[in-house]
Amino acid sequence: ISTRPLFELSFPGRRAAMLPDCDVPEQELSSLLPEKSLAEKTAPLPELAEGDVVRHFMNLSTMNMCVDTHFYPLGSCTMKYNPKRHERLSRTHGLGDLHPYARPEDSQGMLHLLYELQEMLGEIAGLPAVSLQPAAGAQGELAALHLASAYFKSKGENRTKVVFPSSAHGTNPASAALAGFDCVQLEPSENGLVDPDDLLKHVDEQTAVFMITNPNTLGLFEKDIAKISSILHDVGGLVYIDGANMNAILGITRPGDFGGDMMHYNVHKTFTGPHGAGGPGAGPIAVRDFLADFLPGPVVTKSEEDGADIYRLTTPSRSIGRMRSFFGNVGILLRGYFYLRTLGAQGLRDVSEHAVLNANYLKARLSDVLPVPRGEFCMHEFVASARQLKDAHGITAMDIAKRLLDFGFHAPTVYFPLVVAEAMMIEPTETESKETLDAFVEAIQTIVKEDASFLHEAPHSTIIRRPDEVSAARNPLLNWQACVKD
Amino acid sequence: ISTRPLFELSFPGRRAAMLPDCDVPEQELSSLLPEKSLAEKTAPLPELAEGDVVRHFMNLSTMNMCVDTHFYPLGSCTMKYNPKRHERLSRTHGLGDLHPYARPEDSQGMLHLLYELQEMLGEIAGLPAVSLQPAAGAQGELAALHLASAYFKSKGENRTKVVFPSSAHGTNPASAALAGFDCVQLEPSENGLVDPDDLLKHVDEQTAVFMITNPNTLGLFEKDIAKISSILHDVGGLVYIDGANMNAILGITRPGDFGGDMMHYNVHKTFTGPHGAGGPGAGPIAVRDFLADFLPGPVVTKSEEDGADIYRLTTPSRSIGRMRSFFGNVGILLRGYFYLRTLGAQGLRDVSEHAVLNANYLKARLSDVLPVPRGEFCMHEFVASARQLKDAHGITAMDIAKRLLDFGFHAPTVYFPLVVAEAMMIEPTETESKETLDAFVEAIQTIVKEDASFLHEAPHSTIIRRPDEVSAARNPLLNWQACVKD
Amino acid sequence: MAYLYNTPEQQQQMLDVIGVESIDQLLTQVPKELQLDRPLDLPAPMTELALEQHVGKLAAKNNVDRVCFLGGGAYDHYIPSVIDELASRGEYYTAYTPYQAEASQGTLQAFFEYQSLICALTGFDVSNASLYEGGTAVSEAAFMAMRVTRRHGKVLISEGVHPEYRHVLETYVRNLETEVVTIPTVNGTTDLAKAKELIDDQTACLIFQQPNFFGCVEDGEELCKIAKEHGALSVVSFDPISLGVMKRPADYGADVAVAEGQSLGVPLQYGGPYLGILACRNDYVRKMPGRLISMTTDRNGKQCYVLGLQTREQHIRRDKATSNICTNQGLLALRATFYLSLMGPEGMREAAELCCQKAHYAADQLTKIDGVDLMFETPFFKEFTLRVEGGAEKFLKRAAAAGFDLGPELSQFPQAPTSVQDGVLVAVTESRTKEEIDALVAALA
Amino acid sequence: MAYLYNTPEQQQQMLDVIGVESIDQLLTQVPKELQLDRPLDLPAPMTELALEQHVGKLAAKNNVDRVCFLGGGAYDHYIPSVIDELASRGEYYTAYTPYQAEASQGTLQAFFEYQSLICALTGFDVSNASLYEGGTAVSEAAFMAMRVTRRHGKVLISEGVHPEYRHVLETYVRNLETEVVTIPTVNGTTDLAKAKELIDDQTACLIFQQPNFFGCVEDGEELCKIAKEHGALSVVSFDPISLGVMKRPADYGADVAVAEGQSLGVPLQYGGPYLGILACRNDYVRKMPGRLISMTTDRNGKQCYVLGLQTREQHIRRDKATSNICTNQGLLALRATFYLSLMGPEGMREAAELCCQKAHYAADQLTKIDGVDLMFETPFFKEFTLRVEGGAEKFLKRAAAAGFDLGPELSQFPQAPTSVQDGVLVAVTESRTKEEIDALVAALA
Repeated sequence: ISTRPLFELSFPGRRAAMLPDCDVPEQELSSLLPEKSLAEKTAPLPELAEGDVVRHFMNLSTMNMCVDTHFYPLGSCTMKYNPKRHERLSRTHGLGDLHPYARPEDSQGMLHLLYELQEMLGEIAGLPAVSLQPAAGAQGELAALHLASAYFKSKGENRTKVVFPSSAHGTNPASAALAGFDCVQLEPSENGLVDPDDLLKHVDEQTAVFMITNPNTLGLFEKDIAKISSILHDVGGLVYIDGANMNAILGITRPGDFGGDMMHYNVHKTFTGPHGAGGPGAGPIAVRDFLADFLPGPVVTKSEEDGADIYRLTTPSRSIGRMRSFFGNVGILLRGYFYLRTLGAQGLRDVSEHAVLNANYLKARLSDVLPVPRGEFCMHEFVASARQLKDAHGITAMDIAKRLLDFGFHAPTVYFPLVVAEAMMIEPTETESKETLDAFVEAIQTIVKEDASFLHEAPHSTIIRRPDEVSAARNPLLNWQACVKD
Repeated sequence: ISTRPLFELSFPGRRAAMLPDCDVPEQELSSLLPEKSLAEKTAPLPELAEGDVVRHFMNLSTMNMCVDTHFYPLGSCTMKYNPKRHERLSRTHGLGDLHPYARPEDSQGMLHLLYELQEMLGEIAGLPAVSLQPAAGAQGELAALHLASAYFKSKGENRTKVVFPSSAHGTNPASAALAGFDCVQLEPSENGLVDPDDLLKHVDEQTAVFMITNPNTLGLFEKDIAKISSILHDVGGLVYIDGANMNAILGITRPGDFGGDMMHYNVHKTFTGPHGAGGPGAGPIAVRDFLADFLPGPVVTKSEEDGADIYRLTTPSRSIGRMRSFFGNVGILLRGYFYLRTLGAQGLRDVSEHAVLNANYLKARLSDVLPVPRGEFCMHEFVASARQLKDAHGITAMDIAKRLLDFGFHAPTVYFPLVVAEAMMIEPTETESKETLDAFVEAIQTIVKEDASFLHEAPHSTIIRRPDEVSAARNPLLNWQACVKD
Repeated sequence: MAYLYNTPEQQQQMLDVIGVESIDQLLTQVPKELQLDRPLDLPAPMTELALEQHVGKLAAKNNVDRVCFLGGGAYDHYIPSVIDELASRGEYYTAYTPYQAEASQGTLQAFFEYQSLICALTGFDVSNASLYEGGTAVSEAAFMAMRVTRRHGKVLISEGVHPEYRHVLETYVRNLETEVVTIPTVNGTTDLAKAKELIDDQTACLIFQQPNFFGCVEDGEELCKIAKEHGALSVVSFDPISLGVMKRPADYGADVAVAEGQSLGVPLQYGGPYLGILACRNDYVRKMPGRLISMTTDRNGKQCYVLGLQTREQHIRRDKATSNICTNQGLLALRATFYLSLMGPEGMREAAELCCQKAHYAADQLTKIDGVDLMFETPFFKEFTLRVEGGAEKFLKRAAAAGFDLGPELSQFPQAPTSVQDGVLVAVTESRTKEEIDALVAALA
Repeated sequence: MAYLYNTPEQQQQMLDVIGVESIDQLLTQVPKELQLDRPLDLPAPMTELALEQHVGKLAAKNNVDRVCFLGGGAYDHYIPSVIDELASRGEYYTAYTPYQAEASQGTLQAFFEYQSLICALTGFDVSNASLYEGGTAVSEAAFMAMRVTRRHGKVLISEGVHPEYRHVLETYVRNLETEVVTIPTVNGTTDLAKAKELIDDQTACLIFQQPNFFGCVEDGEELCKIAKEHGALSVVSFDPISLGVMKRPADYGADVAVAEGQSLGVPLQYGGPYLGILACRNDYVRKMPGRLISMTTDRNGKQCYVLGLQTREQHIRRDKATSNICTNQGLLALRATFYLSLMGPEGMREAAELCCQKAHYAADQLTKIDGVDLMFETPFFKEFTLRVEGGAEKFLKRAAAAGFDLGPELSQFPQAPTSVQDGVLVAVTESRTKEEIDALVAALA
């Protein structure tokens, strides 16, 4: 398979896309646009035939592992099956081709759908007020932190701190900093859970928000979450639930019920967005009623007029403002809607139950070679440690990860969270069979018996092997033109 | 990648597709259908999850070479680029979902399009009367032979023989036999062309049709075709042009102009049908005016009524009848239409010119290692011979074909036509670049220097290597159930 | 220059290597006097954008927005989206006949699985890898029966078989000695007494359809028995969806089963490409038309798949081949493979039950309308024939005006019996809803 | 049980291995009192068929059948079919962030090529691998400029920038010290004198849009010069299609270029997901937000691609990261990659010329209508602002009734200057035909 760079396939004079002849009377371009704004020549894009483009990117595509072809237990990423029906449905005439500035009377179907999605997400969260606008989970966090700030300001309070556990996703502190807050990180605890006593020492009247992922990044449910929430509420702060791990608790427990005041969803994870080689996501947020007026907008509201339901775009009265242009990542929200309408309440609870079952099964079967330091059981994922293997045989988590590729499995997330040595964060999701999990266990059992030096050289069968990341960081080559110059 | 048989993935109780609940009052099935017609249990199809089906067939797909990913110079098959636009266009609402029994007034757009296609095919053939009905080239042949028979019967003649050269496609004799004719095969000639003098000896008043592919399967234009046609016409016979190689002569010369009375097209080859892992095809036939009344039907006719064009399905007056149910392989015909409307007259001629140029370039560059026994130049393809290599080094055409797979090229057609020893029939098509042809030449140059015993073992890098075809013929295992029993 | 690569500069380099001055010089292989001395008279070329606009306009002249109760051999069954996604993969779409097994294991295994699924569905031991469509499949089965029985004189076919399929058979045998004899129907099904009368020891096969063209359920067991008693093969043309609840052809004694496979995930697209299915008892495998895929092992003993029994085919056997077929309906066979894999036994059963229940509901409601009756008092599956007092034309027009398409009318088939020419077919698939059926009835009442 | 695999029997086997009796026992991790004691209150589940029927009904309530002259940052540009075919490949679609380079070379190389194409398009040395969309790209550029200049006090932004982008910037800085100062426009373009007045040595950047929100062409060179003179970065939000004929940002002196990339092969889909583009001079690479792909070599010296400079990102640097972004718009970046590859320089030039010619023709024709005028006498590219005597509402309604959508109206943007609140945008892409434009004019005349 050819992997020649796209630009090297270029040949002067080749063409793929052609445009129709101009059917209106043509004028000199220089009479229409200011001379100084006109380019002397067009940008030096590559010149390719249509067949070039197709063959090149078809071949490149085959150099990927993906959920459609491989088990992909990448922890924290919920790599579940992406229903194919979502693709056809989202292209439906009237949805996929609707302009964002279509007038409300011309988009009642879309608004109806988005309104229903708001309602469903509010119910699943136990937090009734929803804005679908944030483009991704991290933007949902940012929006919620701005919202918290606006809320406190409206009460005349000036709170400057955001607190989070050490196992938090990197987006939590990054979003807090971007929203202008000071970050306070808790120390890791013995059992991997937030220690309410320790938390008590770090919150005060300056604390705006405590951000927590639940189940947390170790795959453990924060059993003291009610107490934790009380601690925050007692000092007047708000609790933010990072919804990255919602796949564990759908219909089982709700952020609003265990004390959360705000949360975001990761629609491309929990609700099969899809992952798209890195995105796009969609990060709707759900908040308590008393925070609703501050939501970013517009949101969809419903009213009855002459017996008919009318849907409108509305900006909440004390909105923090827009987080992005247009309504939101509607294409991804649609997929979330399709998913929720396909599953219903029982189906959604089944998702989490099977996700938890699959994770615990894998955890149990792997426990002798890859023990999990914290937690008797896990929720939808677990963080195993290769520390014993490293100490005894020199086999690292990275070795196992790389070697798994040879066996036709994508690697788990490794070296995160940092609180576990030689961490391997494994999330099988509910859309894998026992047979697949068994095959994965067998592969790991085989691998850990292999020679460490052989494993250091892994992967052995992939198209490339262990790229030099150090030189890429020192001397990044970020475009083809630069590489040619070199 | 897993290649486990589909049935082995089955697990009792798994489900993919689900159907809605019944929304009409339900009755006992046994009250609706005769007891004895009801199955005791449903057919033992495998039970799979949707993700099973997707992952299985996604993985299987990657075990194919195809035009989208590889150079595929399979002679006689015209493996050209299949424009992606055809797929979207053929799904257009109103085309892809039109029922075959939609009333004419509800299908005027479709009939208009098909009428235009008839006209275009008639013009390209130089044979004005067209029926789009045949499902494939071979069915086109069969239809034309029935047509010839009906025509002769209408004149009170009883002609029993069909003549063809030894290089003919296997479909020619097979179709002739199926239509009830006796087959007469000419001996191979020295120069690979039909020898008019030899032909003269084999035709007489019993000869109904002479079938000829032009350019022929050696990629050579039958330069005496005018004379050949006269010979047939002199005895009152008809000339049938097998259109498999139309890609060589589009807009350059026309079957009707060089003496053909009837022909078929292979829309999935010449007009990018696509190939679809073996089909479907579409095999419209074009004939001279005096044969029009015998065409299989229905065909589309146009009339003007109240100033508007009205299109109708019409059965020709002395039609041989239907060749198949419904109108034809419309989905494939649509693609032919899109292709012709994209290219226009000049574009179509360019196709053939570039096909001829590419073939001759490849032929010239390979001539030292793989000489072409017949013809100084070729049309769109050529038949090289590995005989020298076999004699000198023991390297066969099959060895080279198999080894090419290791280099990322699909193999040419080998051992056809039989008139060339160690034949390699190479058709690059016009949709390949000089760079690709050069890379192919380099691969062959490398291969022929390799050790014969190494080549006998080729391919070396494919997922399987030289299957046992003998045992497959002796003891065919044609379904999974049978294999399990064994 | 759509889809071409080589620029004028490259063309010159290539001509230099070939040793000619121009492409025209290469084309002197075609005698000057035979060369076309003008451009082809074709419409001007269009860009992708222009073509999409043009095709959009043509498509808009077809009316497909009515609710579809059309049947007669092609049905608006639901097509799961997975099928489109998988079938459009370039690796299936732009590959060809798997001559090089090493480069085509994906296609080969998928077709092997198609054969296995069709065997599971029909109860037979062998299925080929597809034929053109349902009509020619009937003819191919007749020819196969002639080869098996070595009886070339006579083929019996029920009037209940799709009139176009019967028409195709007539075309196929028109230059042969074979006589096609039609068994009449009575009250919508094959007249068994007549069948017994017409069959003889020169008959190669007895062909019937289940459920038949009028929607009625035949007595398959009895028809197969009649054939067997005379040494003829029984050939049934079945509706694949019906096998979700009905007996499999092999289980009621058929020797050969053929079908139009359009129901199995193939879009309507005005009649084709569809899928011809052919399955039969193992005894006939070497007499079968069409491609067959066989499991075997490679030189390392690895299980793999390969084109099997090619010596039956035209490219080897030429005029002695079992058929003249070269291309098959690969892409459609793949779609059926995906469809059956997704449906499984439960999905097939549910779909069949829904069709059957909804069809009966629709028939019950429609026949409550004054002057509208079932033409036959015979059990039916998903399709039935209505007789409308005063003729169907106005009835159908009223339905169309209200947004519903019924049909086809039997009068459009010259091969249909004259006694039923005023009938109208109505097909009801699982895609139809009670709401739609009620609205249809309301519009016609 | 949609999408699930494990049957009750398998579940039991798994529970046995785990050593618990039930899934409920596993769920005791969640304190009993926090568990939901009722089913979620959600609509009943739907099968694929039912869902398709349901969604079809909703979609039919949206009117998209009018000819689209809507603009304002999202445009009905033509999307070549190759893009859908390639982007829907499961290998791109269902993979994630390429953390394991060995298993993700396809994605990595494609994103590297995206970066290279954006560099070629804009003239810059560096492009990241995408941001959320055009609006947040402006904010990210402003933050980047603050990091580069170490000036956090003030950001200048032209009133000609999309009002929603300006709104987003206001939201992003609302808790920070940063002051966002708007430079007014005059006759449709940024008031250069005011710009000079407002800029100072505390200004991190000067942000403008080219062509701007009103469709007008700005004096980019001059604006960049003003920024440079005060040590501020010049940030331009450009229209990618316009670069088919207009100067590239780097070529007229911009320091950072951002864009909404929807024009590059992304469907309208009611506003997102779209594509945020960000490119800049090499000097700023380590201050850049978003993912970057770098070419490197593997242990065998083979050229390959890998995530680069991850130490800037949130998962490593946490609160010190250059941004909080985690997902990018991978699939949309792929679409833009395919689009630019297909278009090439000639395609981009032709598309830009067609837009420009057709927009001017439409403007010429529309302004022949009594009471309809161009709001600004300033050169424009593919979009222009109309002022309609007596207000736009009736005008737009008439257009809609005749089958045409124009807009948006400027009055729907609270951030738009009050002097232009009665304006209406009209966008004309290469997809529009003379026939459509003439019909629009005829309907409004």
